[in-house]
Amino acid sequence: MNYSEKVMDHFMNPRNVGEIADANGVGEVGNAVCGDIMKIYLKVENNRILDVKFNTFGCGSAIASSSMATEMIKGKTLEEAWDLTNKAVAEALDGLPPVKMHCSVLAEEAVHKAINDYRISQGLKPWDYKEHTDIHEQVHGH
Amino acid sequence: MKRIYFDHSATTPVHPEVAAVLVNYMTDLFGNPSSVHSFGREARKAMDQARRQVAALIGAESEEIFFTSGGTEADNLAIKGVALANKKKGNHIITTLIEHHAILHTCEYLEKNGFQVTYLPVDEYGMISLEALERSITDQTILISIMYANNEVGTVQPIAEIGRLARQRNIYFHTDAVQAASNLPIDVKKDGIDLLTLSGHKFNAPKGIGALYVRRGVRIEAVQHGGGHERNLRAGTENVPAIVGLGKAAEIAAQNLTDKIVTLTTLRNTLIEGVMAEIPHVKLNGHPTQRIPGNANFSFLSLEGESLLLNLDLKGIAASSGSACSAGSLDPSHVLLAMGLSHEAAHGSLRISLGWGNTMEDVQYFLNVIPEIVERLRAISPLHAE
Amino acid sequence: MKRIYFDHSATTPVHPEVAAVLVNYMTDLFGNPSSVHSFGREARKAMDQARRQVAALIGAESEEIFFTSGGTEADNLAIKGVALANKKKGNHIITTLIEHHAILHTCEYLEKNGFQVTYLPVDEYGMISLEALERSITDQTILISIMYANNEVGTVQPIAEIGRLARQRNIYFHTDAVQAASNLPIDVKKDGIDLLTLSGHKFNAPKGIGALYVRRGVRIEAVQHGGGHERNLRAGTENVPAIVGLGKAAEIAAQNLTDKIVTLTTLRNTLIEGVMAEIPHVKLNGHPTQRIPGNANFSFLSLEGESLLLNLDLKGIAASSGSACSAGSLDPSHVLLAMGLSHEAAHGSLRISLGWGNTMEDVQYFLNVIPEIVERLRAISPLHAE
Ligand SMILES: Cc1ncc(COP(=O)(O)O)c(C=O)c1O
Ligand SMILES: Cc1ncc(COP(=O)(O)O)c(C=O)c1O
Ligand code: FES
Ligand code: FES
Repeated sequence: MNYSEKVMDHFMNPRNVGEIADANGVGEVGNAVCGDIMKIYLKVENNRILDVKFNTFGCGSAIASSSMATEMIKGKTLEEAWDLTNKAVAEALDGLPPVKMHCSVLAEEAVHKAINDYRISQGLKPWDYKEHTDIHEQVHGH
Repeated sequence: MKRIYFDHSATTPVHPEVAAVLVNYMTDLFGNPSSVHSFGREARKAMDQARRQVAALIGAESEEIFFTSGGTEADNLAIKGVALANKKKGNHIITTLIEHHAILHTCEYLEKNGFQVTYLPVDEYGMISLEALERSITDQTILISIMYANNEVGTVQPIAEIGRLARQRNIYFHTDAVQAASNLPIDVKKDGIDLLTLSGHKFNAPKGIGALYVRRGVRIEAVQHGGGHERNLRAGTENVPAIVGLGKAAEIAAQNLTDKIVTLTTLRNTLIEGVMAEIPHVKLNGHPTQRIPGNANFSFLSLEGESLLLNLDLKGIAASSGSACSAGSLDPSHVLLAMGLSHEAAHGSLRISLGWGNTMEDVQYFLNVIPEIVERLRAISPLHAE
Repeated sequence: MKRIYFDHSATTPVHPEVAAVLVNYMTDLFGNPSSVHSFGREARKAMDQARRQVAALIGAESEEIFFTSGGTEADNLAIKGVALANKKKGNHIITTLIEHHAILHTCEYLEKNGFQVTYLPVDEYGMISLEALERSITDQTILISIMYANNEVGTVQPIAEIGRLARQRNIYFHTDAVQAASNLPIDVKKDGIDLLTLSGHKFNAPKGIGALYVRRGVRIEAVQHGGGHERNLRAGTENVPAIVGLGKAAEIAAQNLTDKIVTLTTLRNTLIEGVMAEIPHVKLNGHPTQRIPGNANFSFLSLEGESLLLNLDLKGIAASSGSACSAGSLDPSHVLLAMGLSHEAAHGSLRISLGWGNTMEDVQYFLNVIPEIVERLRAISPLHAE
């Protein structure tokens, strides 16, 4: 697979790996059948993401996407973090091979799920959230 | 950086002696074997010699060797060629769930064109059952196609027994020996094989050349149409340099077979023992004894194949995986799933295939670097954390 | 002895620069392009470059180039692939009587499988008639396959006009450009070509590699089944070294095209004028102007091709003939017969095909030896005695 240097950097030296013990928002997407599981932990205070960590089972681009996504939302407000798209993640990584674009979708979805998990825990209405099942199916056939 | 090639089941380097002879047939002795003149005669002579060399590797006669553009074409020719030439006799073909896609997709094509195909299951070691094979035979069965050795887990099937059964029941027996050639002794006559596929680039001959052995008397028709090359079984100007290279590689393989088996088995066993001793939560895939010498296949639980390959690559080690993520394809290895592995274990698989040029130092280097890589990836994985 | 190669339409030597680059991809950069590791990435990158080089030779985009094992396979894929993918639209194919057997025998195969084929006749110069082509179109016509330049007599068809007609009538247009590539400027976009066949060994690339150009949007299906190589249109491990060689040869051909046309035309005209001036009872076959630069084709009345070739060969000159005796086949050249030649004239035909490396000295040497050979053979011949 032809990965950019940025992808390889985030793959080999992933930022923000691990769990947050007192996370108040957690999002998990994917499944082992597809070969990809991504879990994102948020520590939110005053509507702002103070800390974020992840665990990922997946290919190089899935790991790099998780790492980049956590970097991109750290310190952001929830509204700003919600606007993070998979395209932005892929661009920040200097691009992903076409067959690997769905790995960046996982990152976007995991962030959305974690934010909504936080909102629900705060008694707020979850934001409208669309899963990119289409892209995922296209590649993994599930 | 040091580069170690542990992916000989994917492809192999061309042996320098092979490269040397074949280049001569590109630039100097470059004639078309169909030509009347001296350039043509030289080419034909070289091709005849190569046919004898290839025949000798598998115990065939040289008139029974037909050159193709590779293993895929030879598999297509064997299956379609026999099916079409014998469709008046019957429309049933038996194969296995763990064949290469060159067989499986060809069978699926035939299923859309009036043939019926039985795909035999395998056990957890990748082995078919002779009883299941026998039970699946009907009076419509015209062909049994079962691979000699599997390309992912290296499991070697009971070829002689299958050959005997096929002969008794008067059914043609084809075997895809792409992974077996140069790694196991092959004797088509002793084992009752009617058709056998070879691919050059798996044993240090060039890519783009292969051969189909067709026992004299087998009814088969051409699949690629055109000139009368290869006695009307395979049209297209003969790839003389590659054919000469295939012949030379077959000769080298035949000479070194016993040595190679001993060397690769020793290296492979050291590698397997090292991995099993050093790394927790790892499973060896394939058969404990009935496997080709150079093959080791592991599942490292809770990690994913492509990320493992990338890490190994950064350490200079080239290997492969049955994870769908590494192939950009839909599903992980159909072979591992057919053997009953979970999706997770299939995604976490690593195939090491040793070959010409590998040494004990290579194996030691691998054993030195693999534990840390596995540990690091597991530290990232949510499956392991749980 | 001096050896002169005048049989470039049969096959050509691999250009030394081509041989040099490709060998590197056999022994060192030998990876399988499907592999994740660095060996695989190197191979894929080289293949991508070669695709661009081949595309540039014919004015295509690189995504429209699909590598095959040669011209024969590309012809098979074009005809069968389009026929099967479009059979709901119609079952009629139009081709000519003078195509290569890779087209003719593929069409005959399709005729046995529910398709109808019109074989257009040609005039005495080997030219089809556009009116006849237009008249033969029915509402069932899905494909027109007409060769760019003929391999025996070199006649070049009115490709742009055929392309225009096909476009107007919404019918796919395939052309076998095996003999045209590197001898004529080709522009698939300008000429409305939907599919085009190339073969490496006819322009100083290796044997066993070819390409099919398929315009984006053309409906076509795979003929060889297996892995998902060449975007599912052609299964089989990619022949990277040969592909790299094909790319390099295409680049060289594109750079030298104008020069080559001038050089070969000059040599060829000298040769033709010399033969016509020195030898009685000889006829030039093919078109006086619409022919590829390196081709000369003569009929020497009352002598037979193979004996002529053997005599030339003894003088170190390699050429070919449309005589059945030289091919060991039943009938003399179907091309010459379709052009209305008598059996005698077809048997007495000699094809000289010039190419890279030929010089004016070679032509002079040929002109020096040919009169005596013709005279000697005619002295033996009863036809001449009459
Ligand atoms: C078992 C098996 N059969 C067939 C093939 C196809 O051969 P080729 O790569 O020469 O097309 C391969 C390798 O890709 C293989 O491993
Ligand atoms: C016009 C033409 N088409 C097709 C072919 C077949 O190509 P290949 O020799 O690469 O199979 C040839 C040469 O043999 C040819 O001259
Ligand atoms: S996780 Fe499967 S392709 Fe990226
Ligand atoms: S005369 Fe001998 S083959 Fe024609």
